[in-house]
Amino acid sequence: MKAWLTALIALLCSGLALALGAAMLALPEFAVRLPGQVAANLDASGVAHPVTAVLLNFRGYDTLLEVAVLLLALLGVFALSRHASDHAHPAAPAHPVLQTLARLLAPLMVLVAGYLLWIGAYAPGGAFQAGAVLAAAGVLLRLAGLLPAWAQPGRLLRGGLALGLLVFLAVAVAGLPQGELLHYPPALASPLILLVEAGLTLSIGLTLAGLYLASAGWRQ
Amino acid sequence: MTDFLDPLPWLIMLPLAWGTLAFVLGPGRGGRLAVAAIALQGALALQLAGQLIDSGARVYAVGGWGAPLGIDLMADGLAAVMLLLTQAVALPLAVYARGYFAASPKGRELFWPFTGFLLAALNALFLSADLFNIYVTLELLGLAAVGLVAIAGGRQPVTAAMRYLFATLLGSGAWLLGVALIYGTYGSVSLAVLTPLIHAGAPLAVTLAAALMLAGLLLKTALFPFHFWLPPAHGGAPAPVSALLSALVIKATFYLALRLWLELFAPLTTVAAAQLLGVLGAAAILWGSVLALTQSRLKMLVAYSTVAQVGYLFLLFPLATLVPPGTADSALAGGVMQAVAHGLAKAAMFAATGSMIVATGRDDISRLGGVGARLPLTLFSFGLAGVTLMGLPPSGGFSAKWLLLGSALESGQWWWVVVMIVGGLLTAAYVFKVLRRAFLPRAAGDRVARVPRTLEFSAFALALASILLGLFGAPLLELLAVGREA
Amino acid sequence: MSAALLYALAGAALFAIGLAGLLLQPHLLRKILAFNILGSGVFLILVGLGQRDGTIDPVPQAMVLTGIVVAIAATALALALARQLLDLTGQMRLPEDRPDAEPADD
Amino acid sequence: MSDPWLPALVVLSSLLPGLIIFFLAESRIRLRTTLNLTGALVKLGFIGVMLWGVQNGREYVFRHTVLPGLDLVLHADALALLFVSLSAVLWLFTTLYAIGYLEGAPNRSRFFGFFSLCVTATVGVAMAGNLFTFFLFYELLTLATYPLVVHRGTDKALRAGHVYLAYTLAGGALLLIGTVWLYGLAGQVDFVHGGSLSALPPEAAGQLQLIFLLLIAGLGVKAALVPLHGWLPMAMVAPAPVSALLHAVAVVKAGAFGIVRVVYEVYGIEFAQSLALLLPLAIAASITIIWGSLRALFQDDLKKRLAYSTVSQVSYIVLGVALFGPLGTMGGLVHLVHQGIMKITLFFCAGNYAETLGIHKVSEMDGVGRRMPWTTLAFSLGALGMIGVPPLAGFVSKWYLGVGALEAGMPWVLAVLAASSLLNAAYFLPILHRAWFKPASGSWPDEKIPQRGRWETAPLLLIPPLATAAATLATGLFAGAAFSPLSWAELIAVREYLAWIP
Amino acid sequence: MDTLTVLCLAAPLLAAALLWLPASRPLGLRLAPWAALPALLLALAAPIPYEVDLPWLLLGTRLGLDETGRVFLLFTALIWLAAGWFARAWLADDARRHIFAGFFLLTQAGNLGVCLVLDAAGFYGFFALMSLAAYGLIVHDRSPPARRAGRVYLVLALAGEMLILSGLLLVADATHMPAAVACLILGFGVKTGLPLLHVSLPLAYAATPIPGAAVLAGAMINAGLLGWLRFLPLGEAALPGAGSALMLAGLLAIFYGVAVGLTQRQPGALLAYSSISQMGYFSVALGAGLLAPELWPLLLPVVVLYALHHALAKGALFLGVGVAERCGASRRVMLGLALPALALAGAPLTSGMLVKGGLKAGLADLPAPWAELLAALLPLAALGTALLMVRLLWLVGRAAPAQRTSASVVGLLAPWLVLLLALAGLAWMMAPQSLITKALSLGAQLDAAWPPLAAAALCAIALRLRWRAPMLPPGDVLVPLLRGLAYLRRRAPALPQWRIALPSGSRAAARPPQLESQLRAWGTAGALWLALLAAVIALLAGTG
Repeated sequence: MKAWLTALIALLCSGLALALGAAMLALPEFAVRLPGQVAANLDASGVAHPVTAVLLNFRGYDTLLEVAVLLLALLGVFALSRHASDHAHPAAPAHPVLQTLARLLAPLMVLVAGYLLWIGAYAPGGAFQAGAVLAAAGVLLRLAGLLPAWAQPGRLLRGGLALGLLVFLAVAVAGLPQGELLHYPPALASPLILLVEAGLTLSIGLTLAGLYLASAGWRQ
Repeated sequence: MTDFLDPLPWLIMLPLAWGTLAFVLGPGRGGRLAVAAIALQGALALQLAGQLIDSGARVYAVGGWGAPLGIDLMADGLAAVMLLLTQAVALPLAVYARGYFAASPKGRELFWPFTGFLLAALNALFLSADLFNIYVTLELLGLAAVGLVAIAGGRQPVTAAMRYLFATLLGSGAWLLGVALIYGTYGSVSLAVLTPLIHAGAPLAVTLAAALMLAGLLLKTALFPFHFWLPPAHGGAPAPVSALLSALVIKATFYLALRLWLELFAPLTTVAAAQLLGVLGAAAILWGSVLALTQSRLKMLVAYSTVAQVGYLFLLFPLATLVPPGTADSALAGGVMQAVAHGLAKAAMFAATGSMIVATGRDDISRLGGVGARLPLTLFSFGLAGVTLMGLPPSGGFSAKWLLLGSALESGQWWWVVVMIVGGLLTAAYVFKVLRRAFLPRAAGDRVARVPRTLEFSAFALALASILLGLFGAPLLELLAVGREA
Repeated sequence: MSAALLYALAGAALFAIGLAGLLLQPHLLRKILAFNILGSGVFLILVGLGQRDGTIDPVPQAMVLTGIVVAIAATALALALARQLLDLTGQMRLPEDRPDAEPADD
Repeated sequence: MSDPWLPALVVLSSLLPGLIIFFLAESRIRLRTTLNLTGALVKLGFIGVMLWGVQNGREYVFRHTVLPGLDLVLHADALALLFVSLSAVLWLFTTLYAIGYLEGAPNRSRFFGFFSLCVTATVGVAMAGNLFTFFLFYELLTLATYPLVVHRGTDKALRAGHVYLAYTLAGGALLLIGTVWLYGLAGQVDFVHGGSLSALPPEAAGQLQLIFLLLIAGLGVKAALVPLHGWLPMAMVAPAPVSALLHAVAVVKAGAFGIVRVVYEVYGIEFAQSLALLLPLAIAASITIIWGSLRALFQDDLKKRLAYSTVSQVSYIVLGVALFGPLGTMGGLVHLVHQGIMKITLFFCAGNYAETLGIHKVSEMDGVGRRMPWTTLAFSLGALGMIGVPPLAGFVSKWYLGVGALEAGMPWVLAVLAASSLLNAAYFLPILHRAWFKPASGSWPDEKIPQRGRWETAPLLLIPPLATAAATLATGLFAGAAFSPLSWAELIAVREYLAWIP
Repeated sequence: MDTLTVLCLAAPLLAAALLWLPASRPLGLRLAPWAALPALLLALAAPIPYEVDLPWLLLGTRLGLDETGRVFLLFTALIWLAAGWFARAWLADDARRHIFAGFFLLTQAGNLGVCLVLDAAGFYGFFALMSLAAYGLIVHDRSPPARRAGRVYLVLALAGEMLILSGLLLVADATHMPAAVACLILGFGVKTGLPLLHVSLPLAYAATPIPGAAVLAGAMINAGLLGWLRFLPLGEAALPGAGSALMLAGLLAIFYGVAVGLTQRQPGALLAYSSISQMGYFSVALGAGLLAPELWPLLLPVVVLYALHHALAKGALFLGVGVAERCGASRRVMLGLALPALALAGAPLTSGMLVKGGLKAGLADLPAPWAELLAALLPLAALGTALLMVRLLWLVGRAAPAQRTSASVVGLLAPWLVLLLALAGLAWMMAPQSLITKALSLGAQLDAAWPPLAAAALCAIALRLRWRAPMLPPGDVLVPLLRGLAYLRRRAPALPQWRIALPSGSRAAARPPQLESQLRAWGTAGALWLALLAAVIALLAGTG
């Protein structure tokens, strides 16, 4: 790339940073404050942790779409892998110690995931964290050569991947007769959110693992 | 029970659901499901439009919380027009895609889930009244679009998808930074809450936010000179994908830019900034048209035509900024009409192009001889779509041009008139470059196969719609005015 | 100046660095990393500015969580694309950034 | 009494057959012919009803709102019917001719499809009730004729099509600007007798002059006003029936007719006069008349000579429009019809020569009158009519133009008319001399249709030119009779000048 | 009567139509000579004045006869009848005689129509029909001189047509009167052979077959005169300028015609110059009418009578020349030929003497200096005419003996004799009594007798001294004129093509410009994006 272009970009980026900094130092008082409103409505949200409340109830719609984004990324990887590999590569044989460790750790990680899912209602944690741990278990198993790559996921696997989103959608739509989309009746809020989170945990775990596993079989 | 059938949430939920199900079920059943569901979406959009005309703009509080704590959806005339456009383009294209992928199965497997998510993202974006939520829809839209570009695989599409991905990520990154600045300034991301707060002389952060969001959107809309990602992406994808992307995806970001400009950041807008956008639009018209004229590949020609047509959309900014209300209304009507007309026409054009490529087995303008004789309906559709793009009556493109020209002359900005007219002539030049080739007899050694009827008729339906829009555009403008009187 | 604002200022710097990297780094992996830096910068600004008056604000935190997942998704797709490009062309660069500089006809 | 559907039906009566024909297989000749002729006859029937109705003071207006403040209006007034009748009658003949001409040629479905569209557009142009509607059909005409011009698909044809499009679309663009501007200034401008713009404040005069220039330039492209005429001589590569239609009724006429509408029914002749717009228009028309004739003089290609002749002749209409006074108006309007009949005769005959004997050039025509006396007779009538020899149609036009010029106080126009007639004679009479008086050179360039008994060529090729040649004679000879083009033009002129004639 | 009027015009047209189809051609040929018969009957039988309106025809046609029209119709029909009759024998073994007959009939219809029609458009129409159809008569031979004659004739005729049309349009409006008069004088002047417009006459008369030439010289030339009579504001307005010019032109024509005519070798060409010279008298008379309107009522009957006399004399001369050519210049033929020659020369007791006397008397009251000038010049002119006639007789008389043809001699002689008889008697029958008494006076007889005698004497001397006249080509000034035109045409620049050059779509570069691939690079695009961002920030900040 031409040097003057580099210099120009660098200059403009620095200028932007400075402008941003200057702008941040000259901000007025907030016109609206949400923390108070969150706290005030926390009881009706079905969860005790404010971030989870925002995430799954007040702004649950964002999360619904976000799950779709995640699934979409996996679809993208699948789309590419259809052309990259003709057949599912068998897992490469790994060191027996690794395999043993993986066999030991995997159930433990599933347990941890379950805990994170449950604790999410009260403290930092929740479906994403849980799903991430699940995915890590999957990656570990793959690295140990215990899982095949997912070039062509079967229907069951696809169902598992879609489950979280479908459950979320069902719950979201179920609120329609009572009022609005994603409306949880206060009494049912807690179990519904747990249901959603459980579905999400499974799907997110599978999806995140899938992002790795789907491209794992590509030829090098 | 009436709430359960409220079209507004279903317009978002339905495509998400069928998109996911199509992934589970596979392309065959997924395709059938998709066609049925899109037809249903079309009915829902019409129902929503009817509601709006009867009782004015709607606000919908998701989860019942209401802004600023929760997320609001908002449906006004502009949103409803875009929703109608989306479903109207999607339905024939879905029919088309089933035929297309039967003839050319590359990329068939995941087309339907991507399309479902894409439509969900579009509908959600048009209805959203929350800046952060819009960010999520933008990302959903962007990733779905990138996935669709890459769907067929191969060096060229993957490169195009990569470039497109970076462009769209940079765009949404800028948007998100803008959102962060806005939230940091006012403490809310709800449009309804923010609109009364922003006024001339807002803090620097708001100006920065406005500039960042706008610039991000321009990048995603592929306005000249940020069109670099568009022709390869739209020109390399399978025909139904190109049609969806050209007709709808760039319209979504344009829609956002319009919303910001006319509503949220209206107090900040200046004539100079509007003129800058207009100049870029003009440059896009001329540059895109000239490049379309130089293409030897049919799909690249159509893709560059999109670059040019996007330019027309941005002429609306100088014509609607700080001018008398009547002029601004007519400019807005013209811009939106252009978006709708171009959406329908470009979808038709890409669909027709796809049929021609399927029929001739190659993407080469100089080898189109015989198409006119073998695929008259397809060529006719291409021609009708071309008529709309040229802005000849009685097409939607003409109505748009009429309104834009009228407001340009009323506001004394005659230079845009010149641009529009020259652009129209250049458009004619590249459209006829294709048509005249297709009229020629088949060259020895070339083959022109028949294509399934569904391909021909779905393209024709789209082209016809773009023409009929010109004859029956008045209801659309009536709908557009909903929520805009105040 | 609150500590939160300091985060935000750092975020601005990160954004600028990420932006420059995204534009200037030819290697796709670096571009993807730069994008993540850019994203992190935005997240810092979002949370930092949201809490500049000292109150804990769960809303931007939730937003950032959403944003992170979106960024992960985007990163994953970008990585997959980059790897695919490597498979197809043997290089992890966009055509115009390649040393052999073939015409950008795609 | 208003009946909205007849004008729409007249438009549909060629649109629908056209659209159906597009999708007919090449081999379904009989169905295609039936559709064509049925459409043409049904159209004539509708027009007959409207002629009767308008004569009796009925109104036929079809109105559909496209956008707020933008109506699509079809209005069959007397002026419209003048042109519509011409188009419909000549369409029938041209269709017959084309069926004969294209026998066995490829792509006939496409040809007849666009052919019908072309007529649809012409009829629409004729009945347009405001500038927008006019523009709509004007552009449709451009699009519908392009495939006809390039029908043969040769390089020459493609090139001609290219030039044709470039000219006409650019012209359309100018027309569009003018129209939009005018709508912005005056709101919806319907075509009404005497125009509607004189009500505007006097400050707008400058703008109105500019708009007039734009409109005339836009229309002048199709009307082939010099120097906007370059496409016309090239477009003659089209098949003969197309040239015939293009030159006689469709394209050039649409331009000329548009000028008529703009001057009389948008601006109003008095208002145009008061804006000092008519004199420049008359001068432009005069230059065109002379220039076209001069160019025609040097063409050896028969159709090209005819094409330049069209350039010249169509401007007679414009000239008539520019002459302030009812007589000039009558001259211009009646020439609209007369030029059509005469020119279509000439092109039919040129087509006959080419199709029967392979004659394309004037220099190949020696003695052709002996071989094809009927065709040559028709050609002679057309040519003499063009020169303005009485009692043929062209004479009537010239006479009224001359009288009108004096009425308008522009006696110099007489010199233009005289010079043009002499030039017309100079390029037509040598053709007649060759055809009738020179001995044949022995063999024809490419004799395709042999003499069969009494038929010097295919009957379908011979009847249309004879019919139009007879019409050339009849419209001139019986110009004074009721329902002749002249008396109809008089009806229109009287209505136009109602306020003006004391 | 109305039926007869329509039949006058319909008969030749119908006969012409019969000639078109091969099947009905013999019938047409049989009817052709008699097509002018209804017109003759009408001229004899019609009540004066007589009018009939045909509003549906052309621009509303009015047919009818007044006194002038009747005389014109009379001699026109007579000459056409005689010529038609003559032509049947003359062209008996011409393969293209049906073509000749066709044009003959069309011309005839035009000519008769001119005499009959009373409205301007109709007059113009019939005049044009006559002028254009006559082209077919002139080029009948297809020989190069005939074609050349035809071309020259056509060019002039068309120019004349245009002038006439302009004049007819202008004359309706009094403000344009001078222009109208100029147009009309010049336009009809093409037919009547005003100087410089006369060039087609000698060529055409020489090239046309005899019957054709007879009608050209006898009938059609007078149609131009009738045009003048009908449309010039004679007796209505004093136009001294136009009148003087016309008189001067007439005088010039009288002498110029004689002078050039004497140099001719072909009887046809000589007769053409004689016509040019004779038509000069009309120009003088009409010029006088324009100059002094009060004289016109006196002049008009004389002019009409003169037209009758001249037409019949010219017709008889031409037919006589034809008879001499076919049957040999026998003494009896020469005698027959001498009658019209003497009449033209104004010898005593001929119609020529009658009309010339009348003319002289009519012109005597002109203001000075015209009266004096004319008194001096007219006798000289009469001498010139007489010389010309002598020259004609000499030319015919020494021509080669007759070609033998199968045509019946009767077919040639009979029509000639009819014309001779008409010439001898008709003018006397139609002249007003006052004119006749004046003409029969001794002084007048003496006045009339000397020019022919002097001419004969001069000729005798010339023959004795073997004077050889120089030879001028027929059409005289035409020759240098055409040379000049040819030169100009060679030198004229070719007309430019006014066409806008367009780049063709296929020629436009097939590969995208360099700039586009640069725009496509990430770095460039990114820098531009940043620049746009900066610009938008700057522009939006402008509001604060």
